[in-house]
Amino acid sequence: MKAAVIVFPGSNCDRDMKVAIEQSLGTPAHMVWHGDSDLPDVDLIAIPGGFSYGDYLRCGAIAGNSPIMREVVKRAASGTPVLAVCNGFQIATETGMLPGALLRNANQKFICKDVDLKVVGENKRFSGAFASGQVVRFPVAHHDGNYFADDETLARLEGEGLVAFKYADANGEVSDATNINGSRNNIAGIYNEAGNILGLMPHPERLISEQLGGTDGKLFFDNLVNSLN
Amino acid sequence: MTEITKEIVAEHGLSESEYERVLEILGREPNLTELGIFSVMWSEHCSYKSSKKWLKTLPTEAPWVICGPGENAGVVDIGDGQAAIFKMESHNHPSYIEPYQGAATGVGGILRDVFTMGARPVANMNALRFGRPDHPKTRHLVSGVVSGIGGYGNCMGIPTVGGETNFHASYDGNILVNAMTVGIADTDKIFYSAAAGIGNPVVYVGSKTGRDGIHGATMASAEFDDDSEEKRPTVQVGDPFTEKLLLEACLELMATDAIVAIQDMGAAGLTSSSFEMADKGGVGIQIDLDNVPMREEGMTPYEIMLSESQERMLMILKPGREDEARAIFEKWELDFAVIGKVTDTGKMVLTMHGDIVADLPVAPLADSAPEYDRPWVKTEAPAPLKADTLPVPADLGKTLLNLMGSSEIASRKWIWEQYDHMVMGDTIQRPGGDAAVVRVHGTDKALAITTDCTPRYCYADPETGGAQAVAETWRNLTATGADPLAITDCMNFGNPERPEIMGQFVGCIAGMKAACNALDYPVVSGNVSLYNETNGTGIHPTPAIGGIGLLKQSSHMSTIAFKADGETILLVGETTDNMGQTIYLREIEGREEGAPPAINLEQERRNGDFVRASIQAGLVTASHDISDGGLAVALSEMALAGDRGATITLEDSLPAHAALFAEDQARYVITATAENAQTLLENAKKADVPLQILGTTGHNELKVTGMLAISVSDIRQVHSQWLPDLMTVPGH
Amino acid sequence: MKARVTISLKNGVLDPQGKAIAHALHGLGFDNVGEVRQGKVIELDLGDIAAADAPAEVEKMCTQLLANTVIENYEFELLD
Amino acid sequence: MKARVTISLKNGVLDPQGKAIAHALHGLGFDNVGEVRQGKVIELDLGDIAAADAPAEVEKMCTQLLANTVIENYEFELLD
Ligand SMILES: Nc1ncnc2c1ncn2[C@@H]1O[C@H](COP(=O)(O)OP(=O)(O)O)[C@@H](O)[C@H]1O
Ligand SMILES: [Mg+2]
Repeated sequence: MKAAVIVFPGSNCDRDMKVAIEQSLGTPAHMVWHGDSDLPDVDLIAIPGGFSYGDYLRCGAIAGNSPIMREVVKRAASGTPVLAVCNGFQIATETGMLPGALLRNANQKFICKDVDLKVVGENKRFSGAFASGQVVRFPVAHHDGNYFADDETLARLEGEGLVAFKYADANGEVSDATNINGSRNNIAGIYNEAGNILGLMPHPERLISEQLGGTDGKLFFDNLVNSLN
Repeated sequence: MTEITKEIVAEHGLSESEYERVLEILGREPNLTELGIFSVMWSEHCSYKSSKKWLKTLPTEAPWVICGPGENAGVVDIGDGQAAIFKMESHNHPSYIEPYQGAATGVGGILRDVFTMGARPVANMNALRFGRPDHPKTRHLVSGVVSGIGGYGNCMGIPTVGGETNFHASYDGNILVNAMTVGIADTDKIFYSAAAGIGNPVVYVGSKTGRDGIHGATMASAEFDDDSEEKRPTVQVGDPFTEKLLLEACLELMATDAIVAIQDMGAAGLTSSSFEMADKGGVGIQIDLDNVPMREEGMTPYEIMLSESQERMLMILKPGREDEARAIFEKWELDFAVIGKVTDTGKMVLTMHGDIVADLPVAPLADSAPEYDRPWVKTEAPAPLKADTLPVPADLGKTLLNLMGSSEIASRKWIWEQYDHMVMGDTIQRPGGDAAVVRVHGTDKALAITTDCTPRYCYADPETGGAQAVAETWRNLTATGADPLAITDCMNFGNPERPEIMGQFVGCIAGMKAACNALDYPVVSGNVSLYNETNGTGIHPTPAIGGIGLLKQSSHMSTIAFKADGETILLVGETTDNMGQTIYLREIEGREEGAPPAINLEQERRNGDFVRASIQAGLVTASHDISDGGLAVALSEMALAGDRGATITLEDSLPAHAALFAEDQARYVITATAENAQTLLENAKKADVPLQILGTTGHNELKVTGMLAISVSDIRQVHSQWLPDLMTVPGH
Repeated sequence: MKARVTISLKNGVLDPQGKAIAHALHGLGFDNVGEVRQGKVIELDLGDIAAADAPAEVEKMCTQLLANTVIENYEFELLD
Repeated sequence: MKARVTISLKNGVLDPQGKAIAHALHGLGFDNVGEVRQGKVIELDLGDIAAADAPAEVEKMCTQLLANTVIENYEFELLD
């Protein structure tokens, strides 16, 4: 299997994403500079976190309009799996690959910490390592992770099992108290209808070894790589 | 042309005798641009005129030091052909005026200091001092500074892994914002700032120049008065996105061999960068100001030379390498302009619209910058304050809770959660411990990083305080198992023209020097910020120290958390009955008096070397140095981190409040299995290190026999809530 | 020719910034203040462009980049 | 009664956002676009307040909180 990580000016979790993918994959991931219009033929496209274009105007807006994203949208439409983390999630909503938008955190502050997430929708490719309802721990690091979608979209996401993760407590309870950023329905990550795109605010690539404080991210990437191989 | 009157000279912060010297050097009157250049070059900020004499006395050498003070940052060898490059810098005055942008551009500036030398920054730290918590401005300043630091560092994608935060009335009108950056480079790819090669192109890269912060450097060298809020000097606005591009572009160009010298444009922008490069290289530079990329129309030579626009660099390239360099900067969408060349005239010649607008000799201007031996008086050391002069509190458990929920000791989590402290994927010890630890990417080595200073000790007894600040960083690094390597400093003081303030400076330096020497722990970079004074009241002397250490094997790292139930808890070091300057005295008795805890540097070294060796030998399961609040606070912090309690028995040779809360130095709490505890006791005896068993870990309360018993969750409650409560807007 | 684009959050979209401002104003004693909403204004120098083309051009900029119509409304005026 | 406060960066103050937007617009083919500056609009419901008091009240809100007068200018209009 082959993977590509898209790098925008201002991306800053690109290396972390590469390290996490390569740890599970065993071979190098392609780093694709946004200005290159050629996207190599790959089985996984990762859009990493960071502050593409400084997050100026709106997070992900300027990156969402870049030429490389037109190519990514095309590939995604033809079924290539896309993992969009944090700024990547913001970019994916800006391009319309995923519904909704990410607003400023309700408390207005940047927030960086480990959070407990309840695994909700079933998607073998992305969360096959975990049972539905299980709690996993990934870190968040964002200023604009407050997921918004209108009622109709929200109902569709919930109804079709497209909500991937929700902010929860260690026992999997989902409540206002565990909603770290004001997201509607505590949503931390969603799938597109076809199930080949995952957008999520938390960073699985940050907890990939005991030394870094946990291995749920490693389990996530091991499963992803296996399912794509 | 503007006539240079006495008033204009005074406005530029030059004294009469300094202006005399200007006339002597030039043999004529300067024009306004030239006067502006003299004024910033000779400002306290750029020339270190009050502090140089004393800074020179600090030890700066060790076999592992590759580059000491004098360059943009200090460089130490960390083995395998790699170096750590680091420095700390102040952005105090700008942060008081506009906390968000002031703090943000402070981070931007220190990052440039580090990557200008060829390093990729891998960690940021921040040492903050605010006024008393209930001062009307404090909340606004804390909130702005913290979001500014986060705003810049988070966007750059460099983890902010720790720092320190104090609150004290002496900072009510002068907060301190000190930022530190640590980077990593290959030892054969370190870049310096000395210009060389007659005829080589002088190149400007980064953002365009605007009228930002003109006279920032002189502002940072003048005392505040009540008007200064009204004056509202131009504040620089940071653009971390552009800096991120600048970082990547510089590192890309540095991977080639096109660069002869490089220097960031910090305080006093183009002026200090060009003069420093020329002076270090013993050459002249000719610049055509028309070629400087400008953001605004109609900028004068004066404004161009004094602008403090951020995110800019000056480089000397090898001849013929311009196009290659230009291509890289254009790829990163940054300005790139050849603005001049290196000359053999020894002069800085600036032209604009075909006219010569400044013509100044480099060496005389740089070398004959004023240097003062300011009068100073020694701070008289106060007497120790004996515990038996203070009543023993009836409820020691409540006393401990008071301390754990006090401004000095309460958790700083509210701050560090606003900083991305994990990006880059190498943070293996996050904020909250003694030192942060980041792996050297792709290796099994790691760097431990800490900043420390206890200003109340420095105020009471500068020499002890200066030594203590250095020793505390050394101890914090040691507690993680790292070998301490070197320090950077940020010397924040009041008005040096007052002998008692100058005496504080001299005393702190003397203490730092003694500690550096005793601990083989040299100073490799630093920064001085004077005139932190409002209406004649100075801040507490605050020599903030940033220390780094090396863990050759990251798996040997130790943390403060109790790891398992039933482990033996041991105390390294000796406790006395001096309660002077303790947090206990301040919080419980409402007094700030007496001598700070004494420093015994031989004992410090022995105890620390013992702890480190024990950690590296795998005998220790947790370790924590004892600082603010004493033994009981250290135990509480270990219990919180490990989410488990402990049962302790203390010898009754000391009054309870001294045993629990005295702040004697060179002490650590460590834990070990019962078996290893015996080995440790034997080893300690041989090494002449005081070591005693305190008790065992376990259960969910901290219990000190006959003194107190409180649940870990009660401690957590007070410890975690203080800062969020302070920062919550009423009615929210 | 210049344009001034005003972008505001759609009704029903939570406005954390506006809410925070309202709280802060209350904290400062401005007790009467009710709802607060925060938006953006973007001032663009359109350069050499025929006045007749300007509205369509700015409209395009808004939908393509300046506003996210999932959450935002926009309006603009042309100045010269 | 309502107020609409417009906050813009003072002349000469760097506007990284505006710079990035201009750049992005060029990338999308809007080549004519010159300088872009971004500001904020804040719409406030002033609640029960005498019309005569409103200007002074809003002015106070601007200087105390809404605008950072070190780097920003503000202007406002009252609506009802
Ligand atoms: N401004 C800050 N930013 C990030 N971390 C901070 C800040 N202030 C304090 N901390 C963290 O809080 C912890 C406790 O700080 P401190 O009491 O100064 O530690 P110590 O007594 O060991 O020097 C440390 O891990 C430190 O890095
Ligand atoms: Mg410590």
